[in-house]
Amino acid sequence: MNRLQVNLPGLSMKNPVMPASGCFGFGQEYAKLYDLNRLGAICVKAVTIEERRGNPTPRVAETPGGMLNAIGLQNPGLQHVLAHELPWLEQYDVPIIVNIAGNEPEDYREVAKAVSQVKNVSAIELNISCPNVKEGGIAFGTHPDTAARLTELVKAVSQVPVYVKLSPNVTDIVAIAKAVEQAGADGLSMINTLLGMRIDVKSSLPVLANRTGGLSGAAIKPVAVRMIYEVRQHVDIPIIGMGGIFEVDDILELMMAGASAVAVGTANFIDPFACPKLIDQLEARMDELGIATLSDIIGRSVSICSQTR
Amino acid sequence: MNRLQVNLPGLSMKNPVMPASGCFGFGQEYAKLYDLNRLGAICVKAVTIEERRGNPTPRVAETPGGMLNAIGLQNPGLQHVLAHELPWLEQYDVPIIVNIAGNEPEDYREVAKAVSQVKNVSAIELNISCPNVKEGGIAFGTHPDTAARLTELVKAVSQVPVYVKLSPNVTDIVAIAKAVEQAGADGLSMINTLLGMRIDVKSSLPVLANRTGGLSGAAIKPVAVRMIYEVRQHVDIPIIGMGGIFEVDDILELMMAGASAVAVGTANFIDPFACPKLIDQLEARMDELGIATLSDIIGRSVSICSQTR
Amino acid sequence: MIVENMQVVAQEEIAPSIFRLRLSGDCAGEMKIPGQFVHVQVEQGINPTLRRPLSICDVDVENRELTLIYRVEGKGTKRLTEKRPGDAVNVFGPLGKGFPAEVLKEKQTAVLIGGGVGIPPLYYLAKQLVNRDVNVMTILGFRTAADVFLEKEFTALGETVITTEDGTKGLKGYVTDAFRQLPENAYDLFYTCGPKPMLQAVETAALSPGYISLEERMGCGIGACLACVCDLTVPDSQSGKKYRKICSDGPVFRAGEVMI
Amino acid sequence: MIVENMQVVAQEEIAPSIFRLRLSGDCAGEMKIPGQFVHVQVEQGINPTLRRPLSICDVDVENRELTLIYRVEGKGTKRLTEKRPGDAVNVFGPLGKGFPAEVLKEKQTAVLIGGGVGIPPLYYLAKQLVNRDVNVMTILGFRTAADVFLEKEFTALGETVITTEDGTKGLKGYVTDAFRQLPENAYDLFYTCGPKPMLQAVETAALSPGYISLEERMGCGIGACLACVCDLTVPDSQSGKKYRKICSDGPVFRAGEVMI
Ligand SMILES: Cc1cc2nc3c(=O)[nH]c(=O)nc-3n(C[C@H](O)[C@H](O)[C@H](O)COP(=O)(O)OP(=O)(O)OC[C@H]3O[C@@H](n4cnc5c(N)ncnc54)[C@H](O)[C@@H]3O)c2cc1C
Ligand SMILES: Cc1cc2nc3c(=O)[nH]c(=O)nc-3n(C[C@H](O)[C@H](O)[C@H](O)COP(=O)(O)OP(=O)(O)OC[C@H]3O[C@@H](n4cnc5c(N)ncnc54)[C@H](O)[C@@H]3O)c2cc1C
Ligand SMILES: Cc1cc2nc3c(=O)[nH]c(=O)nc-3n(C[C@H](O)[C@H](O)[C@H](O)COP(=O)(O)O)c2cc1C
Ligand SMILES: Cc1cc2nc3c(=O)[nH]c(=O)nc-3n(C[C@H](O)[C@H](O)[C@H](O)COP(=O)(O)O)c2cc1C
Ligand code: FES
Ligand code: FES
Repeated sequence: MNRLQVNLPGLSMKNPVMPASGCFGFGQEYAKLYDLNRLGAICVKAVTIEERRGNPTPRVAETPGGMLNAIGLQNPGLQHVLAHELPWLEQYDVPIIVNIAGNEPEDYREVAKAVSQVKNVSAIELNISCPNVKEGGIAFGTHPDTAARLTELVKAVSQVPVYVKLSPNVTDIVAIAKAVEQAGADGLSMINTLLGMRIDVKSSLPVLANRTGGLSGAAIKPVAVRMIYEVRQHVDIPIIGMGGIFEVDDILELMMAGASAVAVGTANFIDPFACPKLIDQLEARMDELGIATLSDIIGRSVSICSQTR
Repeated sequence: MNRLQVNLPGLSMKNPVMPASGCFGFGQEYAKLYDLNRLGAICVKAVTIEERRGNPTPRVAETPGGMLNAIGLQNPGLQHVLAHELPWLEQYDVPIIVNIAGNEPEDYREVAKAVSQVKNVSAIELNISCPNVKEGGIAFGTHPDTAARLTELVKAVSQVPVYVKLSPNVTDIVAIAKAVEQAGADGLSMINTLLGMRIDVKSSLPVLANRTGGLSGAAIKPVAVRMIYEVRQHVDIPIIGMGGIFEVDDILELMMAGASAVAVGTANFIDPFACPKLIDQLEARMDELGIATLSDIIGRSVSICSQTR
Repeated sequence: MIVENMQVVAQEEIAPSIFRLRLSGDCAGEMKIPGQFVHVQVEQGINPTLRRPLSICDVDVENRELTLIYRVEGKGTKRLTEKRPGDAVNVFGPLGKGFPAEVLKEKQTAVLIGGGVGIPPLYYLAKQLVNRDVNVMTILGFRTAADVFLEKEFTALGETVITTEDGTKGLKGYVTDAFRQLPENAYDLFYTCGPKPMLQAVETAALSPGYISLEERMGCGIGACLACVCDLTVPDSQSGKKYRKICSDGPVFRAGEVMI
Repeated sequence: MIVENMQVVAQEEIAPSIFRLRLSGDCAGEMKIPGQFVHVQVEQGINPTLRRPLSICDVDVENRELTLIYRVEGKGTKRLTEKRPGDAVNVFGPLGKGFPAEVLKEKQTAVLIGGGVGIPPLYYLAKQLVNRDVNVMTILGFRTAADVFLEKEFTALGETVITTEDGTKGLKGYVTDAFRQLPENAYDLFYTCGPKPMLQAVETAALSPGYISLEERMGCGIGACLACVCDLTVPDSQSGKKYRKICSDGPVFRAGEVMI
């Protein structure tokens, strides 16, 4: 028995750890460092119909315990991804999740349809939470109805399970989670970045050319834990948890809050071996804590607390 | 000329630095460490009509670059504050801001009325953003209409300017800021804490007895900067900025984003002399950066960026 | 109350995961009351964010030295173990109200009951009591023989009983087992510090008045943030207050004053 | 590309706010190409969060030593100055594509133009060129005389011109003033690294092909996050790509290849 195994719709994962979208490209760079087969899954960079140039640089800025990014969904476009990136990933026996984005609902539909037909694509992550583009992105993720309609549209054409990636920049994340669940989402990914900003006091100007950016890293972990915990109480579909995972305990924390698998983003930049290292550390830590199998702890805090409420 | 002077409705401040509500009690503890007259103003702990016991302990938890608190507005109640805390503060020649909270709009009104008649109270901070109480608090701060109605109610009875303290846990902070401005608010305070959570992986239980708490400290500064910057573009009343100020550059950053004065919260716990130290460092840093007077930089990023838009 | 960058004089692991840290600095001279604590900033900057409360274990005023004994629990204490002689450790203190030694007269007898890292503050107390010619009897509880620390130091000051949960040293059982065996007139006052269940058991078993020292997660450490409150068993008749702040009203309370 | 905890051998301020850091570790043996860089984690943990890109300034393969020269700009480099011999510094590298030394043949002449902390990578390049029997001419620009560093080292390798903005040493003016004075056939190739305006001016003034090294704020350092892109002047005819990643396609580019 594999104690690290977790199973989510479309995703049979030998361990719960995947790199987070946008922090791992399409895998080719990190493949130079380690065997990607060690990963539980791979979530690739957002794909849009057309190639995107993204935002002007500087695109990243450091903040206390975190970082801001405003990449702006730069990607080579659907055709290129279909022709090059996804075929390249065929050499790996790891579930592939494709993060998709667009300006119009129609764009999402087209990308979802095409991508979900690719044989090595296991699931789609519907990005309705990118804070760094003017159109699309977060605009779809802040209202339950809009989010639900987009989910329906994509579900109608997708051959694979659809995970909706939620934005934390909302008053009521539970309402949005419920709406997309009802609209047929197979799972949720949460959280995307918090909208933030840094100003360089020497110039009085924003550090990022895009002015604002998405806050990620250790700093946002408590927000991720809270949101996953809240959503877990009200929604039945599984959650891929992310936001500030740097240590093996962070994985357990997000899973206890309700995540069935986790994604690691910013930590890859600080330690390029972050994902395989965390995976390697899991079992020893489970032994210390008396955790038999990882699937036992999914949402454990929620169930314990609901008994003592 | 005092280069550090800033003027806001009801607040003539010899420097822009005040301790943030809830992080400084009613001043008596820090008065043992330094002369409170060195502060630009003092913002005291939330006051409610009745005494409040607050939440069970543990009430604080550490997070990467920040902390969670779930004090739950513990305070000795209006009468005690009127009889003891505010009179004690009369010995200081510093503007006093009283943070007020309640379960019902009527509660706010009563506290505001009473407190604003006290002669050494310069302004009221309307707390519609406490994430740690079941009733009142944040419930008033997440919808523009509710926030506006409460603001009107309090403005109608207050003898002193009213600053509305906004919650960052919202989809659209600008909408709320605009609504309370229209409702007659004299200023805004932002930001209160982000709702967060930590789970102890040994017990699978939330670290805080209240389960969730408010995230403060350096980790949230980029969110504060972004929100102040956004609100500054759409609202004319002054902003008291707070969220993650630990260094003198953080003060300048929040002011460039649009704050006319700042409040320091969590930093007091790490360095009990944080406020006077920051005040002492301001002028030297202004010299390095070529800032003549602090009031020059208020919202400077917003105005520069709007020219280059 | 002072904030000072103290200098590490020595750091030593005296039992598994238990470290003795000797710091030197002017503020050592201020640390006069046992049971008070210092709020330690393990590292400049934000990692970790908060200070850590640690009890004053010993003070050498002449040499301007403060001794702390701490157990490695999490990030902060882990990081503290990496400090080497010469390194700076930022200390804020002394904080809180400590154990009153002066309530006992010459030749009276105090029993000190400590468990785990509740033991360190009792050492400085024991020294002060002995200085006042008070008889000191100590009961120290550990999990197992290997965990025992400060035994020699306490023995030098008076009769010292060790208990271990597994019986590998001293009496097998808990400190309260040893405490209960003391006859009614064996002591005039007790002082105790340790984990909550131990404090509750000691309070229940006690045949005299006493003082207990409590722990709680803290923010400010000086009574401003209300992170660390505990309930009074009987509201204060003067102020009507229903609670106490452990950091500033405590950490030491009269047994029975607050709910444990 | 390796991640390794290298050990500080020496740290020295060689000009105001300019530090030379010598690190030892196995990965030094991998650092073969000048103009490549390492991504340095200044401190374990999250303070600061990101790694800092610093150019390879020199490598001593036999002694497993890597030399970096950096200027104190902000938090990270400030913190780096506190490292003492024996301390660990986590290094990820070598990263990126460096200066091609092999494009020049024996007896050809290279001119190296460096400004400020653009100078360090040119030193390792100069050494390799000299090893290949290429003539090396160097133009180094500083603000003022006190800021000058590595002059002696470069002079040992070939003709070296210093320029200072205030004329307190060498030629008064910018590196481009000295560069423009070179006659048409004085050099076969130029290599340059420094602030953007300098690179632009050098590219404009150049009478030969050349290579430039760019800077940008980085996340991953290996081409995965797209933080550090710059535009190609002409889209790649093969892939149709319109951009390059400074961390993995650069930081060194053929002059004219990308927009500065
Ligand atoms: C008045 C007082 C005196 C103390 N004296 C000693 C002593 O002399 N020796 C000793 O070993 N321990 C003592 N403790 C406990 C000590 O403060 C904690 O073990 C320590 O703070 C844990 O920090 P950490 O970084 O190892 O753990 P982490 O889990 O990383 O700490 C996270 C946060 O929780 C707080 N925390 C965790 N455990 C405790 C606890 N038991 N009490 C209070 N805060 C806690 C930390 O201060 C920090 O803010 C004392 C506690 C108090 C309140
Ligand atoms: C490929 C490359 C090679 C470099 N080689 C050297 C060198 O050999 N010597 C040297 O002194 N400097 C070099 N730099 C610049 C150096 O990386 C920055 O000065 C340094 O990162 C600043 O960090 P800080 O902590 O001092 O500043 P902070 O302002 O605290 O840095 C905040 C963030 O911005 C980034 N940043 C700030 N300035 C720059 C910059 N100019 N370039 C890239 N990122 C920046 C930091 O890496 C960090 O992520 C190089 C940059 C690049 C891209
Ligand atoms: C540089 C960068 C690029 C990102 N790009 C994407 C993206 O294309 N699509 C997406 O859904 N999320 C994107 N994200 C968000 C991450 O997938 C993740 O949700 C977030 O960073 C929180 O996780 P972390 O704290 O572990 O980084 C990006 C994050 C970073 C830092
Ligand atoms: C322990 C604690 C108690 C607080 N109590 C209050 C309060 O009573 N009323 C209020 O408006 N804000 C309260 N706050 C929020 C702060 O005033 C401030 O808005 C927030 O902490 C962000 O600033 P900081 O990052 O500098 O701490 C509290 C914050 C902390 C940490
Ligand atoms: S720790 Fe702040 S009141 Fe006790
Ligand atoms: S730094 Fe990530 S792509 Fe260059």
